[in-house]
Amino acid sequence: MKDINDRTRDLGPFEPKPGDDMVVCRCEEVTQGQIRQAVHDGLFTVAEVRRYLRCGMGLCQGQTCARLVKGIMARELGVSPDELEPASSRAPMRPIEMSVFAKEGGRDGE
Amino acid sequence: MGTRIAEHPILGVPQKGRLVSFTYDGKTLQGYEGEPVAMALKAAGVMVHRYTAKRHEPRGIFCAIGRCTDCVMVVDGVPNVRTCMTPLAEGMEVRTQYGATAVPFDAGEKDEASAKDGGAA
Amino acid sequence: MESNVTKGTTADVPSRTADAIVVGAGIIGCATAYYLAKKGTSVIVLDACDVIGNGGSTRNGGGVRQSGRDPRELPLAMYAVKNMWPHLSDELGADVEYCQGGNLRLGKTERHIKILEGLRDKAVAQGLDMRMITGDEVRQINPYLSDEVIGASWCPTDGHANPLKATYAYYMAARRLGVRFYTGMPVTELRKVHGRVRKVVCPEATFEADSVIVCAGYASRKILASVGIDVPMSNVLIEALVTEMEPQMFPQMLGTADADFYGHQTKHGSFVFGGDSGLEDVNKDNGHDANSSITAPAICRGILRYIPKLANAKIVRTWGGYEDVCIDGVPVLGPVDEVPGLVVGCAFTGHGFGISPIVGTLLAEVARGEKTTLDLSAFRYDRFHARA
Amino acid sequence: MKRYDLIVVGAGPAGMSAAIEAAKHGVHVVVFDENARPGGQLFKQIHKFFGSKEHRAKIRGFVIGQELLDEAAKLGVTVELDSTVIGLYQDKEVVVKQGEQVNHYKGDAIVVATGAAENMVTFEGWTLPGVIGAGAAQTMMNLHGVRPGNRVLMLGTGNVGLVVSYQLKQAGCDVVALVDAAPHVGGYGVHAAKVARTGVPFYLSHTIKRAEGTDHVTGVTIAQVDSHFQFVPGTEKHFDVDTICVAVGLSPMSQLFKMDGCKVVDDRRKGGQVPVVDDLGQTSIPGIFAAGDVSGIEEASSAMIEGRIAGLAAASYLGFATDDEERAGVDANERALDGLRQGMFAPKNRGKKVEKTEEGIPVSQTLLERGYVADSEIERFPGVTHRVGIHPVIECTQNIPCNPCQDVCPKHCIKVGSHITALPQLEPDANCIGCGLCVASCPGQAIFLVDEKSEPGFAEVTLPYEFLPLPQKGDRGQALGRDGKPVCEAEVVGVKRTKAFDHTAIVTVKVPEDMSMRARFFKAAPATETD
Repeated sequence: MKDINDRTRDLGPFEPKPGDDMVVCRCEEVTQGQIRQAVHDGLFTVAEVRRYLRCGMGLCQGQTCARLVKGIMARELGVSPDELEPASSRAPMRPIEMSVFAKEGGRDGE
Repeated sequence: MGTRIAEHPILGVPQKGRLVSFTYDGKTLQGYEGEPVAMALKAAGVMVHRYTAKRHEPRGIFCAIGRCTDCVMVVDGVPNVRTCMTPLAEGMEVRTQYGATAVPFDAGEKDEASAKDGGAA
Repeated sequence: MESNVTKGTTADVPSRTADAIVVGAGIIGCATAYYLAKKGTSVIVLDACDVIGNGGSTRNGGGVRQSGRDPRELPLAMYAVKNMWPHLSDELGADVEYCQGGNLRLGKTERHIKILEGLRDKAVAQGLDMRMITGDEVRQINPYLSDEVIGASWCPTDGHANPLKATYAYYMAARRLGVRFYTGMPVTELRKVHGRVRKVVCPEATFEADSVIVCAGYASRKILASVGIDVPMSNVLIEALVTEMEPQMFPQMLGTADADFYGHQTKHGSFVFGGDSGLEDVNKDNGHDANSSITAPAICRGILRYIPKLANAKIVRTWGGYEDVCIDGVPVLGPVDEVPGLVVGCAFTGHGFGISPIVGTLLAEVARGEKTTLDLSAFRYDRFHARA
Repeated sequence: MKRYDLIVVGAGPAGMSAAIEAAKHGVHVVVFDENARPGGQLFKQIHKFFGSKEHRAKIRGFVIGQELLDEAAKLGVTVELDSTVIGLYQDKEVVVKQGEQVNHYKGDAIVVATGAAENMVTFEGWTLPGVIGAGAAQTMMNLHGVRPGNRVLMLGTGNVGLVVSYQLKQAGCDVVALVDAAPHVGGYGVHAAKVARTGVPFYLSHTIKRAEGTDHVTGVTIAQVDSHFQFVPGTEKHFDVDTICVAVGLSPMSQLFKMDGCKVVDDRRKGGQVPVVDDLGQTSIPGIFAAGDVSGIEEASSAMIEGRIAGLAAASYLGFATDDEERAGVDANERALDGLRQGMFAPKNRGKKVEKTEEGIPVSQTLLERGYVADSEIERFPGVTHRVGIHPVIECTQNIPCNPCQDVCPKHCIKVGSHITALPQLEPDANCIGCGLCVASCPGQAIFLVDEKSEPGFAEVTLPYEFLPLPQKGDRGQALGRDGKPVCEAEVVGVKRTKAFDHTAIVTVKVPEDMSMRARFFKAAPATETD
């Protein structure tokens, strides 16, 4: 079983670290400390931390912080960052106004 | 503060559109038509594009290519406009963004609180 | 590193046995595990996916709604809204962003109004405060709605919550109570021992418990088949989207008689909307929960007809998720008599989130052999019959 | 639905090369790009590229960009700009935001060449305005003619950090320091050396402790780090700066592949999550190809070749090219690609510390630790020799795939040989005429013409110069050493600019005889101004 799948793993008491107050996800202003705490509370995958804290869910959709979040989580979990599956990729690749998304061309061969 | 490069050793004299006026928080500034709004602001010495929703911290240009979305401002009344990707046009109204609006936080927080009170039981 | 679970070959490794095993770590599984553990039952939760709550639990629109429910389901929703949702954040020690902002189900035509009146009649018969209001009254409640809206049903005690927060809040609270969660642990088979369900077989390990609660969404069907039980349901891919943070606009949960969209504004400021293209029944996926290229635009068109003010709101993400749609529109909940020890909670048909606190409570009660808080007989697994 | 034979996503070096190659075989191609200008990052690359002729060596990036656009236009490739591909869906459908609507298109084949995004590091104050990515700095100064700041600190000594530091100086900014947490310079030594000789100090094994300022950056504190990247107390250094530039690597922007269900893997050597591709760039979904940085971070030169291979493979997949044509074209391109993937900085050597050159010469430690080759080290490299009369001194000390010096000399004085990464040498019978083509053409600006005794007691050194104001004949000032520190007085005795030099001026300075092997940059005496 992969380390991240054994949710009974106890990562020990949460010890504050320098830099915990530092923003990691610039869009949603999620800090290193929040990410570390979430891992300690049992959120062992990027998807879970992202959904719970919103890091990587803002306007840029994790373009800037995805790698940083993964690094912090991996250190906390004592695994290689490669073992952590990045969040899934979804449209739209850039934010798009509802009015623009609503107006479609090209589908009916026009 | 960033200023315009008059002549570049490799690129020569930068090619620019016509000089146009726009407003930044009500002040009239000038920039070149078609250049990103963020560049016109940078050339005018504007560093802060917005203050964040939670921590009210200043942000400005970061990636300059439309990825990070840190440079968003309220442009012509629309919030969250990526100024590094939006071409400058004559008469544009550019405002510092506070959270998701152009209302500075002192006045804004009141509005937000009352809306929330109406919502949460 | 080999964990305690997969180490060794005998079945009596302590980490592989518990009083109860919950199959599926969605919000139903996590809530059931939480309420079991709270009463002192030792629990193991197994999920096929690496990610907790990766199915509908974290992909739904977050409605905490009584209006528009099937009469069989309404008592569960009313109970949860009255007794559970208001205290859930305190109970779980995490803000689930519950907002009792009411539910507006919007109508634009006389036909819509007829549909809404029908829903109202059924709800009122069961004691729910739900009434019809005019277009102007609608806009008094929510001034952003367009003039195309000629009326709506209004249920002031409905609302919404954050399904992501709620799912993980249940998970973390259960984990704090000692519930043992194992992800990436697909259940291939249930086995009876001495006439009672006991073994839960996974490729990596076999687990044992006195009772087994299956709440694994559509995947429940295959798991239940291993003990000869079937729930007539289908797996339907539906889609949703979320906007950037907007200034706070309105607290209501919105839906429409036409079912062209539903959604709300979150505490964060973003709007979460779901909806469909009308072609879902014949959509194909390419083996994963892919979005179709046509659905998000259709949802946007739907929204803008009702809330034109959102024209400039930017969509930052779309996603897809599967609904376990029951043939008769309400879930299967409760004990499986012919397989003693087995409890089922699946086929929620896209409206399991709002009732998840009470469903978790009820499934825990069933598993512990207690008298249930509410009557579950309408949700029996054997209620389905061919036409006479 | 509008359908193309081939849809290319991204009009950068890889995408344009793929489109051109496919169009050459008659494929009906469209290229979508979200930017207002095509060329991807090429138009921000104002330095001369490394490589050989087939890699368009010694041509500046933005010129290559223009060449690609011209070639594409000639072949009838449609390039749709301001066209953001928002998703890659089933059945090779792309949805593109164009103007005020989204348009649906299908391709029988797709090449995704979306490039890379910049990595970031966190430090106290990293969200302050004035902390920017190196790409942002390039965008501001090289595309829009706006200086990113007046006083800049650069974090990162990979090629991006080095090249952008140099470009910042070209734009007229003061670069106060180059800082890297790693113990050694990550990029090409020649890129480091051309920055170091202008007087920019390098701080290896240092990183940023905090950016200072309330509303924007007003200063920065760096400190030394130990081998575990922990700060060493008491080593803090403060700089007054208005801009902090971060250049700590790139990650492939592979989201479209993942969205569509192509198999992707995390590969640290390739910079992050990349699609699994075969040797033609084809992903796990037949007909969908990857090219350029999106399939693994490399240089623009290799991206162009990967693009050509993908374009050719797509043409073959679509039946426009025969198997033989495909094989022949792919073989030639793979040889070219192989050429670029040689030497000390080859992908296979990434992260390794190379101690010796291919010739067995110990690599300059000063270069790795401080960005320049020390006077005591320079003589051991084969390009550095002493002759009577004017002759090139080639301070090329690492094996990189590059040979314009060999091609450009009209007298064939310089030899790299057939092995493109070999260190260049002066031919024994070299008959240098002092034309300066080698000085101006070397993409690393590592060649100097030296006349060790131009007149009694004096020597002349000819060096490449790409800054404004350009020194004038008769100007007096200081000669700076490789370390950027003044070594002696100097007088400008010649300034030459020709079309063949392509905006690299060559400046000849007269220095005392004993300084001929030390003087490597010219700094004019400050003008006596009244204001």
